[in-house]
Amino acid sequence: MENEETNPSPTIDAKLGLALLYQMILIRRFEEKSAELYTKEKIRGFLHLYVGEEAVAVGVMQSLTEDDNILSTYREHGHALARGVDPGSIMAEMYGKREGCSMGRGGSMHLFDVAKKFYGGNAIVGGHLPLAVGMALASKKQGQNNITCCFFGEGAIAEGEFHESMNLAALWKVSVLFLCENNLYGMGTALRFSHSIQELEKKGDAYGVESAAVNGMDVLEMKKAVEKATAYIRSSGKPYFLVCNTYRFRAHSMFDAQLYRNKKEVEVWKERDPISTLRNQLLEKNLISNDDIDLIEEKVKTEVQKAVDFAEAGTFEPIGELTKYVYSS
Amino acid sequence: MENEETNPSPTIDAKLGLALLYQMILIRRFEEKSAELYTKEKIRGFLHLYVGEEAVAVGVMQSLTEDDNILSTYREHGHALARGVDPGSIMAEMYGKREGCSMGRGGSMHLFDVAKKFYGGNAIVGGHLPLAVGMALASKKQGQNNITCCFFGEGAIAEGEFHESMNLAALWKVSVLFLCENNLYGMGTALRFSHSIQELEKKGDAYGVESAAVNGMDVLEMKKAVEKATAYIRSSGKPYFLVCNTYRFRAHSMFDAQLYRNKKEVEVWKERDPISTLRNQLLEKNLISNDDIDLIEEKVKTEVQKAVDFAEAGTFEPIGELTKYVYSS
Amino acid sequence: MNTKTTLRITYREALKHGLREALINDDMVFLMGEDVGRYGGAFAVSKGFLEEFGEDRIMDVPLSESGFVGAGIGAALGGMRPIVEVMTVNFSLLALDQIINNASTLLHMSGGQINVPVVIRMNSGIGNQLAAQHSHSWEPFYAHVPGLKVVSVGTHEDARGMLLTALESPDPVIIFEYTSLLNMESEIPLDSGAMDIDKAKVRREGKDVSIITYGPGVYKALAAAEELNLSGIDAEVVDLRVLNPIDNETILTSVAKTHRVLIVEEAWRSVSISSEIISRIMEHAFFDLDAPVQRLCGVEVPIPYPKHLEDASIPQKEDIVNSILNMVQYD
Amino acid sequence: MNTKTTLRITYREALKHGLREALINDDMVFLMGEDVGRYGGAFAVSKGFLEEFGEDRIMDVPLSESGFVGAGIGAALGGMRPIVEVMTVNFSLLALDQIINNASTLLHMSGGQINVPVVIRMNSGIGNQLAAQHSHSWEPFYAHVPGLKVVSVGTHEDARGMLLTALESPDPVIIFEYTSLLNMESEIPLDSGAMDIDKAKVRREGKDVSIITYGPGVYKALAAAEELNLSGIDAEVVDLRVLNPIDNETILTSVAKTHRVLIVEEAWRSVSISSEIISRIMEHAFFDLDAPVQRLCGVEVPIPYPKHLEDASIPQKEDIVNSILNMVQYD
Ligand SMILES: Cc1ncc(C[n+]2csc(CCOP(=O)(O)OP(=O)(O)O)c2C)c(N)n1
Ligand SMILES: Cc1ncc(C[n+]2csc(CCOP(=O)(O)OP(=O)(O)O)c2C)c(N)n1
Ligand SMILES: [Mg+2]
Ligand SMILES: [Mg+2]
Repeated sequence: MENEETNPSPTIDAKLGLALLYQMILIRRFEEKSAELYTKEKIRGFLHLYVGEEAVAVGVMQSLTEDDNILSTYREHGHALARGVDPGSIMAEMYGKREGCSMGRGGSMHLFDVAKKFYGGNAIVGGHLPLAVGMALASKKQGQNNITCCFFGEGAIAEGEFHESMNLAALWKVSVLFLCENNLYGMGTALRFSHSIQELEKKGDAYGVESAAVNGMDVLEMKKAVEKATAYIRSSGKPYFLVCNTYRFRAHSMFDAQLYRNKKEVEVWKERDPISTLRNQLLEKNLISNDDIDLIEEKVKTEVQKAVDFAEAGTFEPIGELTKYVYSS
Repeated sequence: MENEETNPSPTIDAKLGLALLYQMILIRRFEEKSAELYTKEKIRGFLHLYVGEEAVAVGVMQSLTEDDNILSTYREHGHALARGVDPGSIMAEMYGKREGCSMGRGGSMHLFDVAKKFYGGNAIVGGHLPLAVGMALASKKQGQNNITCCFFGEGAIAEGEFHESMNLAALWKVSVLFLCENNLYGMGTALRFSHSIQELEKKGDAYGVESAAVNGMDVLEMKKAVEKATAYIRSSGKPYFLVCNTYRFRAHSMFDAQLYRNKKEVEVWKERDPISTLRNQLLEKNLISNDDIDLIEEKVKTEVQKAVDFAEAGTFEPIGELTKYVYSS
Repeated sequence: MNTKTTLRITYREALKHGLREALINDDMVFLMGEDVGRYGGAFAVSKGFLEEFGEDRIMDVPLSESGFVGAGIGAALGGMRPIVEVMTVNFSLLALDQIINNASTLLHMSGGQINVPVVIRMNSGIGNQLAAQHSHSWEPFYAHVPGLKVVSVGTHEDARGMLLTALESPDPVIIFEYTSLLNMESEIPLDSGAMDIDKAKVRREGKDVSIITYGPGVYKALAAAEELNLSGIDAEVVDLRVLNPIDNETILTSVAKTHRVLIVEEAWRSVSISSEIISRIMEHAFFDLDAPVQRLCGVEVPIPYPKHLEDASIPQKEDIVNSILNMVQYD
Repeated sequence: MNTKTTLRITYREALKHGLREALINDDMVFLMGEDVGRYGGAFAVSKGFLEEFGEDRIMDVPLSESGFVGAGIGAALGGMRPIVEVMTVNFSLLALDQIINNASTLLHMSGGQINVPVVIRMNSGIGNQLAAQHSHSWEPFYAHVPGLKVVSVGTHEDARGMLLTALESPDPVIIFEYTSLLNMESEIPLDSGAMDIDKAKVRREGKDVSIITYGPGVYKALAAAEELNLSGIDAEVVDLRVLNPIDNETILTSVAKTHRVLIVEEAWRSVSISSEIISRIMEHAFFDLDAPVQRLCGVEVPIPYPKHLEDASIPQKEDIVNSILNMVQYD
């Protein structure tokens, strides 16, 4: 297990910098729009925003190939977008339209795109960890060398499924990247009220699983940590546990008065906003100009509007099809 | 976490030596008789024998007071006897008689004796661990300083309930003695096939729970380790995880061809029989004589026979009472 | 209504009143569950309680359903009076082993030595577009298991009072509360207190047909009955309230009176509470029936996210009205 | 019988044949479960398989029901054809979240993108004095959940053939096998192979009364029917076989023929398979009935250890005979 490193300057060039920035801003603006559409009742159910955590999703995806599997939680817009799931199909899904990536059946918490090997969108905390182990087992049995990356929050670590899955993955030597997004809260429960030890990466030792913690507010550090993790997994065939320390800037979901934390704490974290962090790094190194950023914002705006238009133009499944997808035949 | 110690000579006197020996022999003979009665179909269902592991139960009970709670598994005759549950009521229970300690409703796997604070006899592997945490929580809330001792096998550690219970107990700072009997097998599955790391005591670190391993084949070492554990719990109010390395000499239950281990391995372990170990220690130190041992065997024989007679003389509940004990009223 | 004798209150407030009273009445009572404290309860039912009662009485727990529900059961064995909140019924599957293999069997396995006075509350139901993993109706599961007492809170009075009675039971009680009713207002008597939890209740007397239901079905059935009244059909509405053990008497009395039955249930149709009610009517009131019992149930599909499909997957007031109009028409 | 065309075989051997054939037929098939390998299977069903098929195909797993059942589901998503054995149905409560929230819903939640071709076998039933925590009959739970296919192996032919068909299903299949039948011998056709898993089956034709049952009830009902024959009563025995989705047609055809029904089930009475069968008869064949449907079910008590109480807690052959004699007597 390694401690969080603060390596000041991982290598970067303008092209990569712009690409990372674009993705993080796309996620940010897409979600801001989603929140707006939620208040307009275009989107319903639970909506869990990822704002503040974008560096994690974007950093992770850099080292994953199209053969790798991804499983995520109900807070998965960022993961889906970073993976390249079409923004229009995500928005249409949240509208409940049949053009959605899950035919509208799932909504915000259940984005699926099998072509992108994006396996949800799972809303039972910890429930997808065993699935990830099984998918990695299937890969191993079929002689495939791909990784199964499983995102989950620090809250999920308290569930028995975390324990069982870590043990099984280690015992069976399968290629799972256990990717914990430690945003310090599980709903309103702070880390110290859900775990008896707070350096979560230490839990890897209990299973003999390699682990590390990383600053999840810096996409370059994220990228580097995940490169290391995936290289380890690909060469050893063994699982890896990466704890990404991050923070959620907004409420847990749209029903949350945030009584459990004070505004000051949120403000302090906002100073570490992953988007401004990268932007400033790039500007300081003169790799990009302010115009580049404007261009990105422009492009993102168009992309988000396109997604909304697509969703608006979508259609509802007829009620007569209600019982479709219960059984295959 | 501490490593297994091999402290050669914990203090002992004749009185204690004889008492420990008596209890271990009682358990051994009681179970040998039970096996015999099983083949005679007096006892039915599952019967899990403890033969070989007696030092653990007897060693543990030395440091527990009558206020402490005990929860155990389906392999609990030894724990119940060492706790002082009446042998006759245990035998009657296995006969399914209403004079049994659970009115005959439970059988071998469900011995209960609330007066002795013996809370089962639980047959779902790992299922009683959360109960233990809750009982300890209740003690804490009521300002009681007692310990809740929870026995389980090494197999149970792979269950999510172990993980959740360790975390909860540590988080809530409650007085649980997590007492793992590592007999190297869970049914036919060897330790190395159920756990990715095999020094199980290391798992304590993942929860910040004090832990240690002890030679479970030596009752004096057991006694010492448990004294330390209980002293820690009573002074700190925090949980403790003790791994007792031991071995089951007989089959998992009465339906087990033992295909999964070779006879040689069993023979090697039998050389460490906890009863001969203590007997030899006592004889070598001239604390007892062979006559003393004969006396114990004699006394045990009478005790076991008394238990069998009591069970034989017991009565079956009338079928008309079948639905008793479903609801209290 | 006279404001001196009744109270206008939401279902959420009614739950809150009951819970607060329980905590005040008995020091051994405590509430444990995910986010019941600092967050104020996922549905704001226990908002303010942490401040009022302190950390010992209002315990936030980690995401460990099997662990903390089991710990609640253990605390009951240890002499406390725990109220365990499972945030929503969906997550109770993770704790089902504890609830069934421990809570419901310990009394029996120990030959009557051990009581398990634990109350487990869970939010349930369909209607907020929460999709397949968050819209389960597990009343049928729990109702199947002997040793558990299972109640369903279909009205404001019960929201206020059922918990108080549940806390008198020496045996484990599972309480189903319904998210879809939380914001609904109604009047309850000012002095409304503990509610019996043994009997079903006739919520509206009628002579032409019995609508037997529970949970969110109750207010829907009452609304349907009012509408049917305009067509001259006088429907009786029976709120089962207790799903385990089911109270036959109230049901059979109603059937004997109306000779016609519609059962309304949001849970999936097969192997449900409605199946059991039909069976009991078959067994005990077959010759009282003028026509086969009918039922409106949840459509057998994992509940879909979009509103129109979600609405179509559970019985609505209009479905009740139409079913009964059809039933009567073919007389 | 002619030994050339039939095979005398125990139920255990029949299960073993089917499982072995499945492993031979398809390399993607593998068996995972507690003690399926080195121990030889808790009930010796997979004895010798580890040696024959190797560790990759016969995987011993740690005690982690939620983990390994979930991993089996994941392996199915990943393109394999897993057969997951849950040692006994009692432990499946620990895996219920995986089975319901994942296996049964993924097809739907993903809008049809994901199939979950996993087969989950579990040993079930009552009759070996294993007491309250080891004697559950969870058929009613699984039968309630849409998206799952649930089958119950009541005969030797089905023991041999149901697994093979289950492996053709693109959707999750839960197979109930019964400990109490393992050592029972019977003849099956030598060429007996895959069995359909969509329909119920009439195991004995009769005209006076229909006994509808499943699992261990099948042979008990057949024995009862033979005994009733001596009293001149010709009973039809319907083996439900498929508990989800239930095959109405076979049931209703039988009711239309005999007009009298006794349902026999070992699971607890309330909210059970029998409740559902009664409901379907009520809904679709009410006017075919000469008398109310009756049922013999498990007594609602956590199953007690002593033999006499255990026997009394489930329907026995004599109970079936007596119930039918009573039924016919009051004609
Ligand atoms: C098994 C289960 N229990 C409870 C919930 C309700 N719930 C949804 S999200 C959440 C908090 C999860 O926290 P964490 O894992 O840290 O993820 P985060 O939301 O912070 O990303 C809770 C309690 C759930 N969905 N599933
Ligand atoms: C949840 C659960 N899964 C499976 C079983 C079946 N089973 C009973 S004992 C046992 C082995 C347990 O091993 P361990 O915990 O090491 O205890 P030991 O029997 O060795 O004392 C198994 C698999 C069970 N009773 N409960
Ligand atoms: Mg979190
Ligand atoms: Mg063991």
